[in-house]
Amino acid sequence: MAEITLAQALNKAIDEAMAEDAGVFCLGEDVSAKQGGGVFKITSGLTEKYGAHRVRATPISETAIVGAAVGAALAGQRPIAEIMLMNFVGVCMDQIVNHAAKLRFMSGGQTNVPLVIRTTTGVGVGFGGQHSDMLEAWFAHVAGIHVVTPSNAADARGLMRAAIDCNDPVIFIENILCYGLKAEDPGPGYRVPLGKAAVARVGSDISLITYGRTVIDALAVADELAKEGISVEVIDLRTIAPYDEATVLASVRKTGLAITLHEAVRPFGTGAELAANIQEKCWDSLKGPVRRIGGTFSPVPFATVLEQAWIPNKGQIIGQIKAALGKG
Amino acid sequence: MAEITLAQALNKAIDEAMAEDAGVFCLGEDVSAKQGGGVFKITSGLTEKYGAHRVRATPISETAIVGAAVGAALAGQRPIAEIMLMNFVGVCMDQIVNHAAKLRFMSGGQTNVPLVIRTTTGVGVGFGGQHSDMLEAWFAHVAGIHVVTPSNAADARGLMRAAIDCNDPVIFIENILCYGLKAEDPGPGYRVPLGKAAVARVGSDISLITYGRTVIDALAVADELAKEGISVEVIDLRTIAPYDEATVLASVRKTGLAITLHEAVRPFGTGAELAANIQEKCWDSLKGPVRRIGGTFSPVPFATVLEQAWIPNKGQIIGQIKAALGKG
Amino acid sequence: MSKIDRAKLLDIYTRTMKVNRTDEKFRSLLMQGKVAVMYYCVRGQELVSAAAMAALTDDDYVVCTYRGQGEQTAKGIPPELWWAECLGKVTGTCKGKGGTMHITYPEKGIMVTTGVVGSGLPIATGLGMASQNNGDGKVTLVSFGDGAANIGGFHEAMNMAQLYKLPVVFLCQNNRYGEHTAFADHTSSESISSRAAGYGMRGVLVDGNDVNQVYPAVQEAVDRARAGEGPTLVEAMCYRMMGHFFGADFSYMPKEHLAEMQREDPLPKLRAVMLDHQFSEEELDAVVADIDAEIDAAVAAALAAELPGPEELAIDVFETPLVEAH
Amino acid sequence: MSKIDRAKLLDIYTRTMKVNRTDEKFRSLLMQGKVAVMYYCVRGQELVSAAAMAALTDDDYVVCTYRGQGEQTAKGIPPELWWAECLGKVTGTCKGKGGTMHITYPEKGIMVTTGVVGSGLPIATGLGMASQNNGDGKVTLVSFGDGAANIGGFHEAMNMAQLYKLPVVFLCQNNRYGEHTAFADHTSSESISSRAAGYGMRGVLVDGNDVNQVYPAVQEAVDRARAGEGPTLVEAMCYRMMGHFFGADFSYMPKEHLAEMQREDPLPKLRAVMLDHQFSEEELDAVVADIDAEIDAAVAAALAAELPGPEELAIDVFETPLVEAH
Ligand SMILES: Cc1ncc(C[n+]2csc(CCOP(=O)(O)OP(=O)(O)O)c2C)c(N)n1
Ligand SMILES: Cc1ncc(C[n+]2csc(CCOP(=O)(O)OP(=O)(O)O)c2C)c(N)n1
Ligand SMILES: [Mg+2]
Ligand SMILES: [Mg+2]
Repeated sequence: MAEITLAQALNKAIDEAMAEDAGVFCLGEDVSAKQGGGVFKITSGLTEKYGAHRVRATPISETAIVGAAVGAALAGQRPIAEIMLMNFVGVCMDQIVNHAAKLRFMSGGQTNVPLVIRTTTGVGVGFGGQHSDMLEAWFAHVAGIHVVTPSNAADARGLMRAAIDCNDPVIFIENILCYGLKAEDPGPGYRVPLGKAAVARVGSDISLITYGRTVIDALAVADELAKEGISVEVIDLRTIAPYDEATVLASVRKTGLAITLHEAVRPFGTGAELAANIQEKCWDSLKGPVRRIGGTFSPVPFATVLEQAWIPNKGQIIGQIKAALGKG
Repeated sequence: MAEITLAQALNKAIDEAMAEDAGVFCLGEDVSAKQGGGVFKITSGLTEKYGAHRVRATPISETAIVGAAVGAALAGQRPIAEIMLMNFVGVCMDQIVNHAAKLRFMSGGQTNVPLVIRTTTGVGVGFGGQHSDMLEAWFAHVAGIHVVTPSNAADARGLMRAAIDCNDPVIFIENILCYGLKAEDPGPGYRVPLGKAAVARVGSDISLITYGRTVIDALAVADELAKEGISVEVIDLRTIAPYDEATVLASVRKTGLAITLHEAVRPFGTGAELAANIQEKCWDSLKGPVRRIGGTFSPVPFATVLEQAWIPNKGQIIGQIKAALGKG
Repeated sequence: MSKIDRAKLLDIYTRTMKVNRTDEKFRSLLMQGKVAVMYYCVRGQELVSAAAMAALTDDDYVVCTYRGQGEQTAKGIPPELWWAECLGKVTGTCKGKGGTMHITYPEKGIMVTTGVVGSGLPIATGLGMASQNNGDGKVTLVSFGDGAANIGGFHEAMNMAQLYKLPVVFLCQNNRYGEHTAFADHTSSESISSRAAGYGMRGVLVDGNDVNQVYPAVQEAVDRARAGEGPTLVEAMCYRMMGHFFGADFSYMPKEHLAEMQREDPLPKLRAVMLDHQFSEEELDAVVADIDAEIDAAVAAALAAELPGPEELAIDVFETPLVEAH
Repeated sequence: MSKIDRAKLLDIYTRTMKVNRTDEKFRSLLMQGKVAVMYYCVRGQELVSAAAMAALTDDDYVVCTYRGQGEQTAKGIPPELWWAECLGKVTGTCKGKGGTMHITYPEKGIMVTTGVVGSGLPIATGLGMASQNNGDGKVTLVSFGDGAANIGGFHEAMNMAQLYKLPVVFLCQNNRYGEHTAFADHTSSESISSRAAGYGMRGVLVDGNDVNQVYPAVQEAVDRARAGEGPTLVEAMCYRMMGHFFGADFSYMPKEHLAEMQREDPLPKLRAVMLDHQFSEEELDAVVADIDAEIDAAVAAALAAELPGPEELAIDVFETPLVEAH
């Protein structure tokens, strides 16, 4: 099999789903051929194949984009709505949280919302305070919605197919810095089930639980520490919520130590839920407290030097691992 | 001193601040005299005293309400914006999170946003899925904004004054079910500093950390368990974020056990941050894992019987306390 | 004489009286303390809802609001399911989980009832998009208030619906109030329908108390939508004759204005039109008597029905029931 | 001959050329790889910004967007502070924490530069509300694009500003594109200014390449706002002659249209007006030479300036610096 980038993987997954199911369609700003297939080209080539109704370039109207996607989903279609950057969910949270996530429950199961909301974000691009936030914790705190993010191209392909298959709404978070990542193409029909984490690297001394772009850092750190004889198990959640508790707890019960890692700011982040749950459920296995690593508690700064200082880095990860192991 | 209700306490605090500072003004749906001073009457009597410009009844336009408040705050005024019910922040998160919370930082401190966003919510009123959520965890996860909620009338008066004084944006959460709570009126000028928790009841066996309406349940449970010889320390956070870590940690270090309690759904809620932080910082003092109690992980149901089953109740709190103490 | 044929008139009359009798019944139950739930009265707006629903087929989609009893009843939700839902019973449309503000019944096209002002318009746009995508010929009607016309979602939906020429009818029931705020205190323009021009959309303003204005306007909008000619904004002027919800303060509503509006009450006017069309008093009364009997039976059944069990909290959250909310 | 007096014309010319030379300089630095930051080119829109800023006093408020170089420069942010901010230096207006999308400089009334499309309009409404409350006589101008006119915040702000008759000027720079999407593909109406009627607001459509149209229109809107006559929506037709940001793909922009638009370039037109008004070629060139010298000095200073230190992350988050983010 050939290599594909994460961006191509997403495009292939969507293309395949559109070919198989006439109800799958894309909508969002700049997504159609006339605009070059999206600002990150994830929807490129689709208008040519499936026509303008199934790849709708929209006005800058996120409430209408998500709202329309909710409506179409209620009517049995499978919309894939794009919110160009994650911070812009700020203008359409109502449609996501009060509607997409709740309509199945509030209708007593008479309706459901098979909707994928794709969005991208990421610190390290120089976009500044209003274009870089990781807001997965907001959605994770809402019943009725799945939150998914791939850390590599193969998972991107498989998770996107699974998200489109899903009969519930899914927030699908992409990281701008990961679009170029390459992997062996898992090929047509490949699916990674929602709600299943991956043990990205097996280890025995400590569990490092993460997702998205920071999986790369985690694996690099694990490599580096292996040379010093420290064996780090890296868990890639893939689905942030509802997450794969069994895999996480099994890992921590095995290693006895855990660190959570994400790009989002640490306070009240997803690492808090992981840590809280782990300490409660693995109390007897734990050799020390669960530690958390996250972005600095400030808006994302513009200047590169500050932005780099803001992101959790490998040095911090190594420091926390060693401290946890009493090798600080 | 006379007794006042929590609703009256808020009204008095706002009235007093408006009398002292011509820059303080209210805006929101139905807030002026012509509409009866707000649907919960918190702003009643103010138009008569301070005129229509300072008590602006607005269209149903939450983005414009918060956006306008941000603009007025940038110009040096001290707006108090009302979002009628907390769920409606869904339509204006952008103004709160991308603007109010970030402008001080993004301007390098040249501007600031002394804004109070008042909102109310609460489970148990029969309002159903779109009118009852507690979303404080969303705001707590955002750098640059204070999140405050009173559990009694005296604190309501003091916290509201402090919120209006504050040079940063404050989300001020009221609970519909608490508006009628009465307390001794602390009187004019009373302030409860932001970021300071209250030890609502001193105890020695376990720390029960909560805020808002559930403080009442916590105190009731503590009373009840005292009769069985169990001494519960109740911490009322009052400011949910950034919270009074010192008071929380001191309590847990003393008791060696902690339970967090809130109405919001448990997964990824504020209890997660508390639990994660406590286990990390009080590891050596803890006799067992931090437990968390929260609302059921589903939208808030309509039928009273389900709504009551949804809310964390005293039985659950007692059950968790006893389990923590090994008296389950 | 009106342009509406007798059969359609009787249809509209029947639907109107179903809405009105349901409203009266609900208020009487609340007044007597037999039930205690949030209910948003529709007194004064019955005709608008009924005439609008009479312009749709059973399969057409409707999105409405907490004040949606009119659309829900007139579109044909079986009363026993509707009442059971309002009373929080497991036999209700939504098993008691939705309640008065979230009635849903796809079998009759009631796809969403939203409690968030203005949120229905973007969703309706999407239902229309689905119909345009799959060519099912359905029309979507979304009902909303005057107050809702000032929220961002209104604007976004109007522009998007017109841009794609979607089969959607935007029905603004201008009852002169958004909660406690009078129209002129929340809207800077003379009317809501005048905003249609800003989207290149057709806008129509009608007297919502006159069946000969409201039905033809909605029917034309529906026909055009179905023919692929795009959306229409229909504004029906009416009046909310009660407070915002049952039991709410309405001292802010000027008595004189209320009295003036009561003289425009759509019900006596509609009855006059019916009599003009040779329907007899007896015939018209018989329609109401049948409706009352049906409602009474439905209420009795709903009162007697079972409550939902706590297991319902874990069901319908996700497709797969939650085992444990970790 | 124009109705604008010579002094004002020279003022507008000077501001226009400041904007243009800053834009050229930025693109040349980016092209040469001397800096690598996001920059939203304003080529083709210089005159609109300059003429609009020339209608304001120093104290008046401005809210602009990521594509706000024109407003920022023309309102008078000192170039050395502006460049330092764009280059992420501690000597910048915002200590390098805001950057190109978030330039702020209250000393000259630049209150907010937002990166979220349409978010500036509600904020401007609030600045106007403050001025109305405290009677400071200031006018607020908010600049935004054609694409922004389709987001909900536009609608809410327009209605609210008109309802309260706030001293706000809404300036839509219709450069025919919202990112990659052409005007007709995102907006269902013929123009943005036609939407003003739906709010009972004054709406004005002008050729943004013609100083004799854009300046008088904005000045009149400012004067009316200051006189308490309420807000105006001014739509200035112009053209984004580059891609959305420097380096972005712009293959979707039809070449013929670009060529046609280039014939409408505001700069040669403005120069012709100046010559008509007896300004000499030498005089006009001298203005540009002075500007270039000032920009070169500012860029050199910015390039040489210090970077912000990591302690800045804890400062300006809250009023009280964070000790530790627990
Ligand atoms: C976004 C939002 N803001 C505020 C409310 C509170 N609220 C409920 S109904 C209502 C008034 C709506 O007025 P209108 O649209 O005219 O509808 P009507 O009630 O008159 O039918 C308000 C303000 C809400 N539900 N949603
Ligand atoms: C709410 C929101 N949605 C999407 C974007 C991404 N985006 C940035 S600029 C832009 C185009 C804006 O077009 P317009 O308003 O015409 O301004 P212009 O760039 O032409 O000056 C888009 C879609 C954004 N910043 N904010
Ligand atoms: Mg109304
Ligand atoms: Mg544009």
